[in-house]
Amino acid sequence: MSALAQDTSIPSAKDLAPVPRERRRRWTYYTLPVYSSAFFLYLLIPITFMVVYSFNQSHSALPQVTSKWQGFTTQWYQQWNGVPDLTPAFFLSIKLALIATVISATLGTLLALALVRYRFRGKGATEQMMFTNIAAPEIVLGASLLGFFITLNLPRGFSTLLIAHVMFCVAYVTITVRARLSGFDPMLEQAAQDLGATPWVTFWKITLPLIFPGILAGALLAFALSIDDFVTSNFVAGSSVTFPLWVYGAVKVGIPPQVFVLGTAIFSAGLVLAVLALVFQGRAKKARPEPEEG
Amino acid sequence: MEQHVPADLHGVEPPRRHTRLGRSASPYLLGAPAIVWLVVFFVVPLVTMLSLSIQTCDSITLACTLTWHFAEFPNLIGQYGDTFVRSLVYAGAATVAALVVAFPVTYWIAFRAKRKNFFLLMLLVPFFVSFVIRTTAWYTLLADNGAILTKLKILHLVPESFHVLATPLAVIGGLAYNYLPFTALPLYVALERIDRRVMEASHDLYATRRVAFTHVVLPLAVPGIFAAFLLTFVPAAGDYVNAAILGGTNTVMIGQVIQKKFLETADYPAASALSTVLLVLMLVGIAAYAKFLGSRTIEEYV
Amino acid sequence: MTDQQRPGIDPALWRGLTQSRTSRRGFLRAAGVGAGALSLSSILAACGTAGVSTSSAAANGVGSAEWWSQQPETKTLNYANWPYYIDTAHGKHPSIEQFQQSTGITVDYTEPINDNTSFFTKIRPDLQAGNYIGYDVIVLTNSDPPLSEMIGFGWAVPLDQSRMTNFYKYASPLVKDPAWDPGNIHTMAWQSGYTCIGYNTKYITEDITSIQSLFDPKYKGKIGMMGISTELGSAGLLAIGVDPAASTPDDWANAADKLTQQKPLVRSYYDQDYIKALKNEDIWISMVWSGDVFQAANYQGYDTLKAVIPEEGSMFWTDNQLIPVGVENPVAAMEFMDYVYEPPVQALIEDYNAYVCPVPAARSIIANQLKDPTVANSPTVFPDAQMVSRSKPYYQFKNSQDLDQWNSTFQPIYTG
Amino acid sequence: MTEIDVRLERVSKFFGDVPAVDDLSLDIAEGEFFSLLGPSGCGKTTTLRMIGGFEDPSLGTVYLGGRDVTDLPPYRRDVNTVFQSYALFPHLDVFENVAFGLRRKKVGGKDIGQRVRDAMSLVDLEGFEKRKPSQMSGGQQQRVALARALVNRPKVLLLDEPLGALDLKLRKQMQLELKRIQEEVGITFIYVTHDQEEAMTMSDRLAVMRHGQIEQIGAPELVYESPATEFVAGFLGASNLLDGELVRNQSDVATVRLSTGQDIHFPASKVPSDIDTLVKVGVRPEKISIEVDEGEPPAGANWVSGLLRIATYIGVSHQYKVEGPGGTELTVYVQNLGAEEAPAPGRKVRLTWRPEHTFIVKPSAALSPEEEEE
Repeated sequence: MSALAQDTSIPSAKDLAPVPRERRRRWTYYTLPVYSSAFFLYLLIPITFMVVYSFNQSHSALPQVTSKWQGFTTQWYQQWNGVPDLTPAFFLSIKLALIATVISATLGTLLALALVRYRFRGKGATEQMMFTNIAAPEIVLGASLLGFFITLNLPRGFSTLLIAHVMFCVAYVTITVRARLSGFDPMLEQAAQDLGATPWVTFWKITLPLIFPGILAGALLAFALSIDDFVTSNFVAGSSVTFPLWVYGAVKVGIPPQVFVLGTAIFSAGLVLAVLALVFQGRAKKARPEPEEG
Repeated sequence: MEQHVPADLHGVEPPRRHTRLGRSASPYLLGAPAIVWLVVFFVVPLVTMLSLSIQTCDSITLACTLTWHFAEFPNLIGQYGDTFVRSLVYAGAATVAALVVAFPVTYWIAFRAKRKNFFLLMLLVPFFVSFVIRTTAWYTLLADNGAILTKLKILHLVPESFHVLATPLAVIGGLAYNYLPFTALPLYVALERIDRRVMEASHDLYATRRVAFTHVVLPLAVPGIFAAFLLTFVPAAGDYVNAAILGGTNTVMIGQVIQKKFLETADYPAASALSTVLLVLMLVGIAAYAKFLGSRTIEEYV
Repeated sequence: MTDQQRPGIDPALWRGLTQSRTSRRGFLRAAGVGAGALSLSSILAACGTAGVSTSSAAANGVGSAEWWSQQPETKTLNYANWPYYIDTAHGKHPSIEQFQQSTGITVDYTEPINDNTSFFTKIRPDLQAGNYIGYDVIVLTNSDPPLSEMIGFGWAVPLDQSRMTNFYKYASPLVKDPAWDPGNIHTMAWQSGYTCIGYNTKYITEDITSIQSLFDPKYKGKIGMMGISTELGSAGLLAIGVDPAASTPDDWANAADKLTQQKPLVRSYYDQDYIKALKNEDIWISMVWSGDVFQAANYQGYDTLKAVIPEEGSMFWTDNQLIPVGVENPVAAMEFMDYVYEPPVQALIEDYNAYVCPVPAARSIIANQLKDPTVANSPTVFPDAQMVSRSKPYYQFKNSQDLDQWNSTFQPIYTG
Repeated sequence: MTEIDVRLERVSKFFGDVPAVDDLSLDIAEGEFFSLLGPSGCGKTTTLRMIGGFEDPSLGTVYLGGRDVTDLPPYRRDVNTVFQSYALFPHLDVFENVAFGLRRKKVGGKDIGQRVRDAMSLVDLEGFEKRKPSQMSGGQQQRVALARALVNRPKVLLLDEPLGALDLKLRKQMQLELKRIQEEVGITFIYVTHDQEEAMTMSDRLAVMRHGQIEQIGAPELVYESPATEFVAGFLGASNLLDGELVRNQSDVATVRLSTGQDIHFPASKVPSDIDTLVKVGVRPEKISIEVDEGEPPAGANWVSGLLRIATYIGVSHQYKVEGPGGTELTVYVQNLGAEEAPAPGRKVRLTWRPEHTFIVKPSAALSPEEEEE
């Protein structure tokens, strides 16, 4: 009761002029943002180097990337396909990454659906297998797959690259899509079926549009993994040469500036796609119903 | 209203229903393509390769026979024990470095940043540039006469003979840099999950910010830290590209040995045995994770 | 490399660098298309097959004078070589065009060989069965096991010595009667190269004349060695004064000791990337493949780089043309293999690829008719008598134990 | 009205070995507003989902309009559902949500527009067609879900606790609205709820379920006034139950002797046919009058004595907790007429009620904690 008495003795807020208050912040408040900015800068160092030096002039008969700045030029962009074998390697990588992305996105999405929607025999084993797949050192993946292909007498080339790339992408896609699916209300599908939609129509009209951002994110990850892969490809490529393989070979003698041009192109395309996916995801999230209290 | 009492049906057995075929089969139908792909192109090759470690091969004809020859293991461990230890030390150092470097940033993104997705994307940005190019860029930047060291040498901040490349530091740094996204993402997931109300509750219960961090945030982030550790440490321990590009004489990692054994001298039993040891280490890590933190949570962090 | 030598972008030049002779040795082998392929398939193949020489040429009289006399003169030839190894202009190979015109033989020249072992793996099942592998001529290197395996298993057809007139007339002594194929019974060289010493004259002002310079403590941390067991082992043997071809396992052990002592001085054990380290000045002196330094110094402006063949000698490797068993067009094969020894033809080829030329007489044609003195005057393309005397052949492995022992002696040095 | 619209014949559903619905048979007439009422886990939602086709019965048959639909998937059944969480499609606007079923039936574009507008006006939401579900309040979303189901003119509408997420006031309003709409469209409604008041407000008939079985089925008044089991009595509002023994069961009056030896009388017609001698008698709290225990009890009425423990003033009424015979707690509601002085706690009181307000039930097993939660 004494507290109550005290309370009533305090003048009501109306009677007091508002006291302007600035939230006082200690210097430590800024350490994290500053540190994080520095971190992102650090993360971008080699990328910046790549982009900047794709505009570096070279006076050598055989232009190669060095850290010496010799002046600005767009020459390498004009002559982006001037290095024989690099261009085919680049397009091989693009083609490989696209096909591997489509396949692994499809397979991964289906598996994610199975894992989220159902309890079935072998589910735990499947999840363990996926985790092992993700964590396994790439050299073990590549080496064992090579042995396997040889055992089957499968000629190494595009098809074996594709098999390998799907193999290491599919678990990533599954996990990404599953994350999206686990926030998905299964009632929506039942509602669609209730309203006369067959499972097929339900999938296309309801499920797919709603989990699409997840699939997109998974596909993007798969694309990035595929186009960047060196170690596994190294084992199973046969006589095919992908972009990273070519670059790794060239790295040993010095790389032509066109590698940076093409690297910048892949980077920009990836960035644009990722930002689009982000925007898309943001919009989709807004369209999701807010959970009602009660 | 008239009462509709169902006819007396007791005494008649109700028809037994079968679950619609599509329903019970659907998880298998959905999962089958991916599962089959992984089993055929991941599990089977892995098991095949591991079996090679107990086979004996002729290095000219390359005929191998299963001899249950386990002697390879002690031999190799004797011969490459140092390399193994070095690999584990480098991978461990790189992982710890990556954790320490990434933790404040993921903490900041999870708790303070406004555009979370944007910064997450920034974490993934290095993925869009080929890992070989990234490593080469570092190589070029850190070369003995490269942009960075030359300036430091001119300023006499480092002695003339100072170099970064071909040292353990370069390899560890390269590993830490290249696997950073794998460290940061599980950390972020774990931190993101911490209920803000738990933090408020801890402050309500007189915890200072430091105490709230050490007694609430850190313990709750442990599964994420462990997942990050596993996802960084295991691939890093088997990596060979960083050591090959950035390393030198005394920085050889086990991945390089395996690669040479596989591709240069075609010593399959040895290469397989070394890979087996690597895999076993990884599985021990996963098992430890499952034991202490429950197997359910593993998938949530990858 | 004459008419295409524009500054900036010269496709041929780029090929020379990234797909060069050396790159095939280093990069593609490292790229895993090779040895791995060989072994696992053979595991299966060999599990069921005891004898490997059922299709041995000699056993069936293949390659005997009588056999040769029975072979028809077919009008096609399937030739398998390494990429970017023959003269190319406007999408054609002038030397081949000329051959087709003069003989009426249609040559299907392909470039499927990126690596000795992986290529060998591909053709091995057919060889074993005595089938036609699809090629009448293939090119394999003497320093890798497949060449000796081809010969050892009897899968290389003995050549018709009567159809080797150009060869005997023009071939360099370096490729005549070689250690890996005494009497040229089975092979004729395509091109050769050196594994020698390269260094940067900016930092090393003294003349390097001995392989001991690689072991000189004053270059500590600036020395590059090759992390490839045949190359590293041979260098070690040369350094202890042993001729690799005549070495014994005891010598290997001594060489390994020498190399192990050297290890603290070495910056890194490289494969092909030693050239980048040399160019970046991370290392001052290194084991090199002659062609790399030639190209860096002459085409890329690294003119302080220099390659030398030390007085102890340098390892000399050769790519060899040979006819596999099951051949369908042996006569055409012989004709073409010998045709490339005509000096004008060889001049065309040599001026394109600039390796070590097997035909000394091509030099004056390159200098006078093709007007390319850089190539003509290069000691690594046309070695002088002293260099010839310093060219050392590789050790020929006798059996699997031999190879195992070599590898287990030298590999730990760079993988430890 | 006598046409049977939905019939469940000896339907069971097992999840693993656990029966969620246990040998249940049920007929629902055309045009009826029928409720399935029970605590959570009683199997009411599973029953509904079997009618909708979302669950396959493990045993038994489901008929819709006389046709065996047990093996038909949901999209082939002429039944629509209003889901508890509404399950509105977040990526479609309101119009497309409502039109979804019509499009699946390939209704022509013009008709779709008209029918959607009609449905929207039925639920009072004209003009909201272009909104996204996330831009609407809970109540509006609920109406959209209703419109989306009704627009297809199904034979039967299934409603799975559709008002569960709404606040109390909106709920009351929607209850009346639902009843109005049901009368307007004349479609059979099957309504699942755990809220007995809601069920009684709207239903023509209701079934009280427990452990996957129907405890009692009938009109709300009947079930309330004459619950068949102790469970039903307890679930439908507060009730006072006293243990006793059925001693006399004559043609017009039955008698139960309480443990105190006191007799309770009631019309013999209220005695169920399959009852044993150990029974419970009960009376609803609002049927009891309470007075200070003085003088003779009134003749012809049932009464018990007790000790008044708690008296609570709750506005419209007074609520009393009385310790009755054998320590049983009895509840009494007395309408607040403002006339009398309320008895004070600690007094001995007498509770009186009329024999026809007495009911008799079989004792049931005690409620499990989950059931009590509701």
